[in-house]
Amino acid sequence: MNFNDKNYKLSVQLDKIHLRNPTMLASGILGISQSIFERLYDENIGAVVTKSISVNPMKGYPNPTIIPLGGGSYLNAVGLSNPGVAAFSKELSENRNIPIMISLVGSSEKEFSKMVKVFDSLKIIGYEINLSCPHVSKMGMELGDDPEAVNKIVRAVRINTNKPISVKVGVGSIDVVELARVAIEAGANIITAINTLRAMSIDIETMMPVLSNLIGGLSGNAIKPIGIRCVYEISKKLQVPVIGCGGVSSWQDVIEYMIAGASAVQIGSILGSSGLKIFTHITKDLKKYVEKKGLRNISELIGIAHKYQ
Amino acid sequence: MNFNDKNYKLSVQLDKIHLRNPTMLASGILGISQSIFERLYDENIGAVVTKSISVNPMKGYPNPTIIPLGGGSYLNAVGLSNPGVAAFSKELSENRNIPIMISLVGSSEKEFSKMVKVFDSLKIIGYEINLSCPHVSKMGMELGDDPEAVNKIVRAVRINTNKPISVKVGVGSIDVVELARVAIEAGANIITAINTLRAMSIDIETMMPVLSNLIGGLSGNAIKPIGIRCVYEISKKLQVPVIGCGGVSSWQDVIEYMIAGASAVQIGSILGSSGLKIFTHITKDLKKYVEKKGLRNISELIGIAHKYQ
Amino acid sequence: MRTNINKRRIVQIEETIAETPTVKTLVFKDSLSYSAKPGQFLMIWIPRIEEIPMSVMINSKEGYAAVTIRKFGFGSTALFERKKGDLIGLRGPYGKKFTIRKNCKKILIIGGGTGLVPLLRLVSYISKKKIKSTIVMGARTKEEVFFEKLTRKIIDETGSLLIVCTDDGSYGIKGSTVSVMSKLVRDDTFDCVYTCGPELMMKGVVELSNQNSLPVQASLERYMKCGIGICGSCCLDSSLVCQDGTVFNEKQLSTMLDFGISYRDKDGRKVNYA
Amino acid sequence: MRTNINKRRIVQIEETIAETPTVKTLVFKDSLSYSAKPGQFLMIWIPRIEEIPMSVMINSKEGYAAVTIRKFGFGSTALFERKKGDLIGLRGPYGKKFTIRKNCKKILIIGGGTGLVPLLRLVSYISKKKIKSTIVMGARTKEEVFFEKLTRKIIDETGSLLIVCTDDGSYGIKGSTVSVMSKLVRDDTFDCVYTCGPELMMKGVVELSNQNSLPVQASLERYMKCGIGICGSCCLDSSLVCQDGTVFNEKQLSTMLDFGISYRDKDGRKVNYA
Ligand SMILES: Cc1cc2nc3c(=O)[nH]c(=O)nc-3n(C[C@H](O)[C@H](O)[C@H](O)COP(=O)(O)OP(=O)(O)OC[C@H]3O[C@@H](n4cnc5c(N)ncnc54)[C@H](O)[C@@H]3O)c2cc1C
Ligand SMILES: Cc1cc2nc3c(=O)[nH]c(=O)nc-3n(C[C@H](O)[C@H](O)[C@H](O)COP(=O)(O)OP(=O)(O)OC[C@H]3O[C@@H](n4cnc5c(N)ncnc54)[C@H](O)[C@@H]3O)c2cc1C
Ligand SMILES: Cc1cc2nc3c(=O)[nH]c(=O)nc-3n(C[C@H](O)[C@H](O)[C@H](O)COP(=O)(O)O)c2cc1C
Ligand SMILES: Cc1cc2nc3c(=O)[nH]c(=O)nc-3n(C[C@H](O)[C@H](O)[C@H](O)COP(=O)(O)O)c2cc1C
Ligand code: FES
Ligand code: FES
Repeated sequence: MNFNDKNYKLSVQLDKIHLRNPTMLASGILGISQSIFERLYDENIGAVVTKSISVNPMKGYPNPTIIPLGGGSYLNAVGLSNPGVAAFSKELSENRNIPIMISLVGSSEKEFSKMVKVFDSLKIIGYEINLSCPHVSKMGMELGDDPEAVNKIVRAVRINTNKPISVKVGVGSIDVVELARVAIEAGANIITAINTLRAMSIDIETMMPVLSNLIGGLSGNAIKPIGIRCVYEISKKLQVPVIGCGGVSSWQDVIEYMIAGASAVQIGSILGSSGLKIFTHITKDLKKYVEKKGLRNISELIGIAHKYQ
Repeated sequence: MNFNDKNYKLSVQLDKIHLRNPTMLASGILGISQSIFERLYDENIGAVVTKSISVNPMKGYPNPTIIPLGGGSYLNAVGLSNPGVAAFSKELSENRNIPIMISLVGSSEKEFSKMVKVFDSLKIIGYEINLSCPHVSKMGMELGDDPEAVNKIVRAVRINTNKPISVKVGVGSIDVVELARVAIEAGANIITAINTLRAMSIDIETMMPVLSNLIGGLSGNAIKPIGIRCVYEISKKLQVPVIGCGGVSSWQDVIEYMIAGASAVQIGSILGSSGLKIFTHITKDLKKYVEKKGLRNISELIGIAHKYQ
Repeated sequence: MRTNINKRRIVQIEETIAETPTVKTLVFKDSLSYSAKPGQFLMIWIPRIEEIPMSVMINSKEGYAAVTIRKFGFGSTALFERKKGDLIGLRGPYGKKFTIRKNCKKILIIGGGTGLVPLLRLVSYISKKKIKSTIVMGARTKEEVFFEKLTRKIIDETGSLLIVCTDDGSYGIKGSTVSVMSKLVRDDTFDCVYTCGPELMMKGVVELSNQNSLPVQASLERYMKCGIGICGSCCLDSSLVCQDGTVFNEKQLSTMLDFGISYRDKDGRKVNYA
Repeated sequence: MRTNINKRRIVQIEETIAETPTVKTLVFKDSLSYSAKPGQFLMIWIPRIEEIPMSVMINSKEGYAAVTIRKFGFGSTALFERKKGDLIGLRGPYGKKFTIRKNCKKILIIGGGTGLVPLLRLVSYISKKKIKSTIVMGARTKEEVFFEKLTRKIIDETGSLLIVCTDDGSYGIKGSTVSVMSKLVRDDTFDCVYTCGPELMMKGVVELSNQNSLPVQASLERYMKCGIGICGSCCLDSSLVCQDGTVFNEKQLSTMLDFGISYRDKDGRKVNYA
């Protein structure tokens, strides 16, 4: 990587992964189509994370599954709908140059092993293990809240791949730093923080909960300060590469996450108001900022806030 | 209580506490002055909760301690500044008719006993035990995350008073329903949910965290869907009176909390944009709603959402 | 503006109109839907049952709009069964509209089934603009023809033409809309073609238009959860039908390898059209 | 609007003016502060050190404003030591302004120390409105007098009068602002009195105004954390100084039992004024 080259001002390194810029697509957002991934890449995205994939296809919950709450915040209980490992490995089979990270979800270490064995021959940059989806039982957060399960699952993935592994953590009933520590000790290379937070919305006219699943996950603007806090704590205490996620909607948010300690950021819900071109806008603005501040490379910002006590 | 009397359309019952309407002042908001409590009562508030009081006076953290984040959300790390038990019992000594609930904070069961012994002779309606302040070490959430400590503290308070006790819970590293259960089993009568969530804000111009304490608690609009979820889960699973708190800024929010299972609600951060008269506005609008819906009393709404699976 | 359309409104059904035994129109008051553009859709919440996308149907009363539902699966059947006075939730209108080029004088409209809904809003719109149209309405059989009277009323005195056709010939011309269209484009000239209906029908319309070098716009349907470009369930090649569509023009359509070939199921797997 | 003023702006100090050895003015560009009303204040963030309330000082350049700090404790000393080019954060302006009744022709302004800051904005405002004023500036001693030249410049050609007094008589009239005021109200007539400065001084000014049946407005100070009516640390009897004030009139002041008697410390306990 030549930091003097102008084009590399935005490039970042996450374990063995080299990205042309720190923006990534968050899992579960537009994440099931190779054609969409290619379009996002044309919009200058750094990398994409796929929808969380399970061994078998999942239909997810009935609608409503996604509620725009206003003010850039969203509530969802999609129920991890996804095409399953067979169809999805076919979907990605033609991938050549898109930096794709596959998000995995499952209910036992066996399931994870099985998926990695299939996916590992694809041209992908790594895996993200979703241990933090807050609204599907026996998957996601229910495992993430159990350190023993986390340990087993991460090991199962580690054994089957040499590619970088990120573990996606959330605000559940175990301290986020503790969860990240267990994941890293089990062989994860990166931590993604954070997933959505368990939340609910009730319509007062009909007096009924809106999500079909009653409870879902809060994302977007509302959770940004919580995401910043988690990234700060994890990166400061564990000194591992962290991907920030939660409420990013502008280049300023990217910078804030990086100063907090993120090496890259994922962008999700905001696409509901900005469209895919937000990646082009943000990367353009990041470049301007980096030049204005006279940085050789944007990574100089990572974790600057750690020095304050 | 005569439910046919028009004036009682908004009255609610919380364990032994009877309130003329379900609006309360959240702890830490304007909560140190008897004169302010009286003014709030003139603004038709149902009851006030004081700032969390500790045995000794606490200065709190240096400023900035409170940050308006925009969009009706706030971040604070006040550091539990309070005048301490001696000065505060003097402050309340003249209270005659204001329904005041004293919020207590401490680091050991001894401290809580000590305070209750002093406060119990005052004219107050009960106590709220703050086991959820997320940004002061050895107090608040650090205790709330430890079921054994919760049990001891609640018992210590219970032994020294016959007045109703509410335990204020938050989103920490123990499941909120579990924490509530421990509190109730130890003798609490009511649960207040929720406190602020650990969060952080970094200024990207100076690249510095804004709060002097670095990390603080997120409140206001952002956390409402999380508060609704916690109230729903606690009231549905434990069937105890719950006071909803978090992001209430309108009569609609009060109704949503009540449908979720709250018997009353606390209002905090929004005062930063609405002023004290919000209690008059909300109670007026609640009355209109209750009349429009043809309810005999607003309590008919409590927990209506529980019936959906 | 966006916040506005995303905010869920709860409306009361003020009128129900049985179009056929399996198609019903529900009328409600909602100013945002009233001023929806031709081609736009709503996400309709049937409380505690489902949320499904529905094109915005026109209604004659100011400030009012409607949806016209074909009873189909779980959600649409529940909506179909809603009665006057029942509450439903709305968000939207979402999606791009049918666009009409400036010097467009005569257009051809080909619709089938509930695909007529967005097309009627278009017809109503162009009737006010004094643009002439030929409208082809297709159905399998006589019982499934609906909106005929309403359409005649809208185009009354505009010089536009309505042609009804049924597959079995039990009403109107016998034959498919595509076969009717092939005759029309041979005998007459049009500036643009607009279509909505079963995808295989639209595929035929688009191919025929391309063969005749006619600009064409089609309003497509895909499985939708969010309606606002987040979930990706509506993706069709590199497009999001909810945001980039639902209306696509001949240029966009020509790049869509899956158009008329396959769609994605609720779990995101591709399924071929029968 | 509110969102606007609450949003933290980071500004660069573009000029520093030493007023006395312990009082300094820092000039910066900020359009919201530039158009602050007389009596309003800012919450000034000294990054990683403190955030403190400061009245908005006027500046002659369009779009600019300033703060004038007396070096005092930890935060104010840090701010005092900021240099040209340093960054500080601002939010606000907050609080109610000094109000001027319609047919007000001549006013009396009594200020001490940095209490002059909001009063100068008032003087500047009334000078444009052609309202005459008599301004009394008090200090303990000659070295502590500041803003004299600036004030003369503002009132130049307005017919207003500036009187400087010092406790020790080392400059201007010997005596306190209150003693000067007592002579002024005996010999002249005023429509209203405005004051800001040490609370005990203001207490004297208010009492004297009441005795002479003069309307009076005082800008008070209390310990402030939020500045927006959340924390309650600024409470004075049943008022929140940050929101209901900082400017209070004679009617409001008359109900404040603690005015001039006690204030609340950082922990909320009441402390009596010496
Ligand atoms: C933009 C748009 C506009 C539409 N306008 C109309 C209209 O005006 N009138 C009308 O009758 N129908 C319309 N539809 C189709 C209508 O949304 C589906 O028929 C309806 O959602 C079926 O739901 P269900 O629960 O009855 O079906 P299910 O039993 O759940 O599923 C059966 C099939 O219905 C379709 N479907 C189910 N849910 C959805 C969904 N959320 N989004 C898209 N398709 C779905 C799928 O093809 C699915 O395989 C429109 C669809 C779209 C995308
Ligand atoms: C509305 C308002 C306008 C003001 N305008 C000016 C001005 O224009 N120029 C000026 O020099 N000073 C002004 N002050 C006073 C100034 O805010 C304090 O002198 C300053 O905050 C002291 O901070 P410190 O850290 O140096 O003091 P510390 O050493 O922390 O404390 C010493 C004393 O300073 C006061 N103080 C400290 N922090 C605050 C606070 N957050 N809010 C209020 N008082 C505090 C208290 O009396 C405290 O006991 C104003 C105060 C208020 C409330
Ligand atoms: C509709 C939706 C679906 C999601 N699905 C997944 C998922 O499958 N796997 C996962 O790890 N996270 C999922 N998430 C969480 C996001 O990846 C992300 O962590 C969260 O939304 C916070 O980021 P944001 O505020 O930018 O949206 C989903 C979020 C949304 C809104
Ligand atoms: C400035 C501030 C101070 C607070 N202090 C306390 C406190 O002392 N004790 C406590 O239990 N909660 C405290 N809280 C939390 C509130 O009582 C409340 O739980 C939280 O703010 C959510 O409600 P809201 O969204 O209406 O503000 C404080 C909140 C704020 C904003
Ligand atoms: S329906 Fe969700 S992206 Fe189109
Ligand atoms: S400073 Fe917080 S209420 Fe006034």
